[in-house]
Amino acid sequence: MTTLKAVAQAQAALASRRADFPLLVKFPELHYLDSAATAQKPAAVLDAMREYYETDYANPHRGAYDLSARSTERYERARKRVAKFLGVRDADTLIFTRGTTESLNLVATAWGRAKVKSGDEIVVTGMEHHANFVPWQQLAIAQGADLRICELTEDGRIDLDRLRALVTPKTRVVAFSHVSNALGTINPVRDIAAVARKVGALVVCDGAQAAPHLALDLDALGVDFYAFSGHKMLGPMGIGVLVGRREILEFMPPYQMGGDMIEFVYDETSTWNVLPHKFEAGTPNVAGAVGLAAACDYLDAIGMAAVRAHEQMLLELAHKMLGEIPGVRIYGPAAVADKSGVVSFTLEGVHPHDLATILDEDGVCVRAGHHCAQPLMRRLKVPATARASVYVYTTAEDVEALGRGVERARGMFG
Amino acid sequence: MTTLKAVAQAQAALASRRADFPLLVKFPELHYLDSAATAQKPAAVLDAMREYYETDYANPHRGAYDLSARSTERYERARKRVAKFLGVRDADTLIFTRGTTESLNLVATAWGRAKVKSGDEIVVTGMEHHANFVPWQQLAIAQGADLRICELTEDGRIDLDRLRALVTPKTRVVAFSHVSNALGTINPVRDIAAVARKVGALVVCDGAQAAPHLALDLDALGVDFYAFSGHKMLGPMGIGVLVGRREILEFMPPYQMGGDMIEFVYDETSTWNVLPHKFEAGTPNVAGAVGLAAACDYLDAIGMAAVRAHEQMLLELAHKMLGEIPGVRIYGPAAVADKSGVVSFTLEGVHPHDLATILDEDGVCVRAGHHCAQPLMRRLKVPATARASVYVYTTAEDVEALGRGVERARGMFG
Amino acid sequence: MSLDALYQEIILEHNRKPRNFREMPDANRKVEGHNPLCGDQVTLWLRVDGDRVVDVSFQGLGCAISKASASMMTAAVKGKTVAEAKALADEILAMLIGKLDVEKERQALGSLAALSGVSKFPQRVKCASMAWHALETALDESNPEGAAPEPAR
Amino acid sequence: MSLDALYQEIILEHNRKPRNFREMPDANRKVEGHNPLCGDQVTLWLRVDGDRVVDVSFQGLGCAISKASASMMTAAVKGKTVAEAKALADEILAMLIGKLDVEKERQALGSLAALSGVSKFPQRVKCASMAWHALETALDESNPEGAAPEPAR
Ligand SMILES: Cc1ncc(COP(=O)(O)O)c(C=O)c1O
Ligand SMILES: Cc1ncc(COP(=O)(O)O)c(C=O)c1O
Ligand code: FES
Ligand code: FES
Repeated sequence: MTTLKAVAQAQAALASRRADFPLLVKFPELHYLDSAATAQKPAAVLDAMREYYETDYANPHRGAYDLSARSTERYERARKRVAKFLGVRDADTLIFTRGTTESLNLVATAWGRAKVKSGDEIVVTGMEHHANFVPWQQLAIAQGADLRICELTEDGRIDLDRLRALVTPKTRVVAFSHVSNALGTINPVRDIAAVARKVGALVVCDGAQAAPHLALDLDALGVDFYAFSGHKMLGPMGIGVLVGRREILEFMPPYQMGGDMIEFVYDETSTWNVLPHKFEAGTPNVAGAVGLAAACDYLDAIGMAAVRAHEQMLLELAHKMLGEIPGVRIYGPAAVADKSGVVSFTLEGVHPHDLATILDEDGVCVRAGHHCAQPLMRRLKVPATARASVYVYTTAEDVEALGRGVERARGMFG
Repeated sequence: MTTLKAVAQAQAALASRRADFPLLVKFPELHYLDSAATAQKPAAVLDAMREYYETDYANPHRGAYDLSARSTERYERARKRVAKFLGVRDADTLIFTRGTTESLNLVATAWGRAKVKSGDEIVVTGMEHHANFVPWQQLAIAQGADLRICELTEDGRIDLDRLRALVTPKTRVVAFSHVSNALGTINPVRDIAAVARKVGALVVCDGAQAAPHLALDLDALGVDFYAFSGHKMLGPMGIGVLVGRREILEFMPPYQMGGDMIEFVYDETSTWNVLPHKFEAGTPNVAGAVGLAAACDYLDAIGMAAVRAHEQMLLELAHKMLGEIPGVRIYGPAAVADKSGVVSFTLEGVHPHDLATILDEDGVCVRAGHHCAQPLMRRLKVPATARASVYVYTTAEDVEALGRGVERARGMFG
Repeated sequence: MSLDALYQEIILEHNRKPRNFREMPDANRKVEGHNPLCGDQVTLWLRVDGDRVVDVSFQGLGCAISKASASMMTAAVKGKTVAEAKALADEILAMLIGKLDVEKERQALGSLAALSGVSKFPQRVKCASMAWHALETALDESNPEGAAPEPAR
Repeated sequence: MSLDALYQEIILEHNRKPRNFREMPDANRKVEGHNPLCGDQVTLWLRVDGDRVVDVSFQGLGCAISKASASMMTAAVKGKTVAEAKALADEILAMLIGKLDVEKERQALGSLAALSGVSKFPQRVKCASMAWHALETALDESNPEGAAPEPAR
């Protein structure tokens, strides 16, 4: 009884939650299953940005007037709000960037160019998104370092034994994703960090697919850098985060140079501002930060445990439905408990792009392709997969529509 | 009669225009004179972004479904719209960035690290914003090049004779602003570009203070790179532009690496996507681009000639009012026709920050400080100035309130 | 837009049984085409004798649209003169982006008209055009890419 | 917030005629303070004899708030013991960010209470605190910055 009641309550909550998302309300027949690419926005996030633009808008930090002070206050309040969401106590180590890609490029450039030398080793994994692969690959090429790629287990996990063998005293960086965007695998961050820390390597974690879905306690995670994007967690486009360890951020040279990040600019040299400003050159995206803070409010109101439970239920359903269709192969861990948010699959005899086009006719939005993870695709020995991904607004009906669509495609191509 | 009628019409247009700006409507007693730092937003810009989020929102480029195709189409339409506003025919040479600061860092890093060698010379001017100064200074330090600073005339212009003497066959870059944010000086872009071009130097123009105020015909301007920010021209925060010459962009290495900017990612090496994608790593800020396109619509509906005429009228008034107050000194060109948007001044015996605080009590928002131009302040031999800056929504009453406030400050400190 | 217009039976049939899907050891032109949107690739072989395309073949991994388009292309082009093949490529590439009056040309297009449904699916245009772009490259004498890397034989 | 609370007559007066506004050749402590928000700077000289601050002076370019605050600080601190001066700096810095019950301490604060208006102008707090932070640095024996670069003479 109590479980049934809980399920009924969760369903009612979900129905009312969908009403918070204007795009989903506008297109009730849409089955949006591409949240790993980007999440739809609740009205609360759009409202928060608008309210900021209409009430407190000015360039922060620079003005000597009240409106500008208010704008500064909105920006720093947003920083504290996001830091709290992540479990980061020292909010000044939270740097607002444009997104995960910029966050990771910042580390690979500002830290990497200063600290990685010829003969050093950089370790990444075979499941990385290009944003956490190409910057390290190019850093290795530029510095004459050796890029080492940790291979995966059959079911798409980081092979910890291989990682231990790969990491040596010459390893300067270990860069890996918290959750794989192409497989959904949740990686054991603490274990990986421990392996890296043993040899004194920098621990860089791409949290693009984790921050939106998992309750985080970053201060306890044992990583040196953590990166993610606002737009994948109900926030607006154009804002992201890099959290770094204070000692490292303070030693590092800055990344971009310009207003706000300097202390003094002499003709021949310059000195840098304190954290977080040192890494935030130019006019910051206050509206984006305000929107991201509103997204944190929205997620915390649901509760990250409830977010996870809801997604697990949907993944279970998706695994079950797709698993019953002949010719479907699901990539990544078999147990839903080891995954977050994503089901990556192929249907024999049907190219994933054809599948996506056919699904689209029924309003089922999935992504088909290499998911910005070409190194992984080579390892999986497929040119592409179809990927369905879920979030707080996804319903069982969305997943069922996916199942029906895959069946239909099988019929068409059979 | 006709002139009077024209004036009356312009005043009516201005009154109705102010109604387009929600923040100005909400605070009718505010005299916002800090548009050079950032511009207030018309509802049309905020509406456009919201409409995009509520109707066509998805990750562009990647999806195989209609919603994603619509998002891509919105993004590329915005690119074409902004290109048209600027007089850029080849829209794929228009790269969306986070803002002027990122645009200039992109050039100084991706182009600069590849092309500037030890012993080369980099020429900037004594009036640059830190965003167009520090990246070049740090590039010079990193590459062992020589940073040469072109000194200014007494009235705050680039001294073309000195520039000609400074630019040598060793000069690889000449970087300068189209309009000075601290003085308002409009620089002779074509003349400067000609000097640079003669020795084969790269011509980099910081248009942050020009794009919002002047009708541009970029293809005819003779520069290799042109940078500006959306937020200073009625657009949202978090979006900016870099326009580059195609031949140069195609040769240059990319700046940031990640999704969308690659063609193939092999384990050891990668190849790059075509323009503009090569320089747009990661999920783009589509909403920002849509907002910026809406800002272009708004400005074109007024007409950039009318924008300029309106601002000239306000600058005339400001020069006149401030010029009559004993102890006021105005920096930069004396003739308003040689300036755009900005009046930078000091009041003897009153520190600019005190002045700004006093003005703020009357709702007059001006910026006080070094305006992110410390090298210029040293050359002007002042630690700071007060700066009032105007835009399409600024009224004569705003400027009059400034005059009254400065008089009041003089009284208080007299 | 109707899916049936895109996945017409003839397209599905060419996808199932692509024509001329083989390497060609005695080709004198060989070109790689690829679709940057998805990473799929096609290899195209031609044997051009004088001004005539005497043999065409292809291989590659790709979607149904790309495979059917390549297959139909090889069937249509074999035996044509270089000039005729170029003209056909122009026509089909125009058709794929909706710039051809398909009704007027239906007679001339024959079964190739089935590819016209692609024009309503902008995300899939590159799939269908990939093989035709490769053909254009292969027929362009001035293009060094057109020459087979190993001389025929 | 009322401007009059910020620019009280005593502040304007100290700004016009700052006390102890001079170099001090025989100082044994010299510290540079600066306000990163505006780039303004203050130089502070101290002569400490045993545990007593026997002379204090300052120079620098800054706003009225910063100048008056420095001037009032020098007047207040001269003759105090190091411990007393440190305690005063703590108190004033708390007051500037609104963390002091000014009414309760008005007697003890004397004319320094005039600086409390700053707490209502967050953008100007750094102006008023600059000199006091410099004083703290100068009084901190463990801080090498505190030592005058040229030995007293
Ligand atoms: C001339 C000039 N260049 C560069 C910038 C930097 O622009 P942003 O802060 O938007 O990157 C500004 C404005 O702050 C400016 O006025
Ligand atoms: C794991 C992972 N890393 C990095 C990124 C890049 O994020 P963004 O495109 O927002 O910069 C993504 C998403 O695209 C991702 O899923
Ligand atoms: S999806 Fe790759 S060619 Fe069609
Ligand atoms: S404004 Fe610089 S110290 Fe007050």
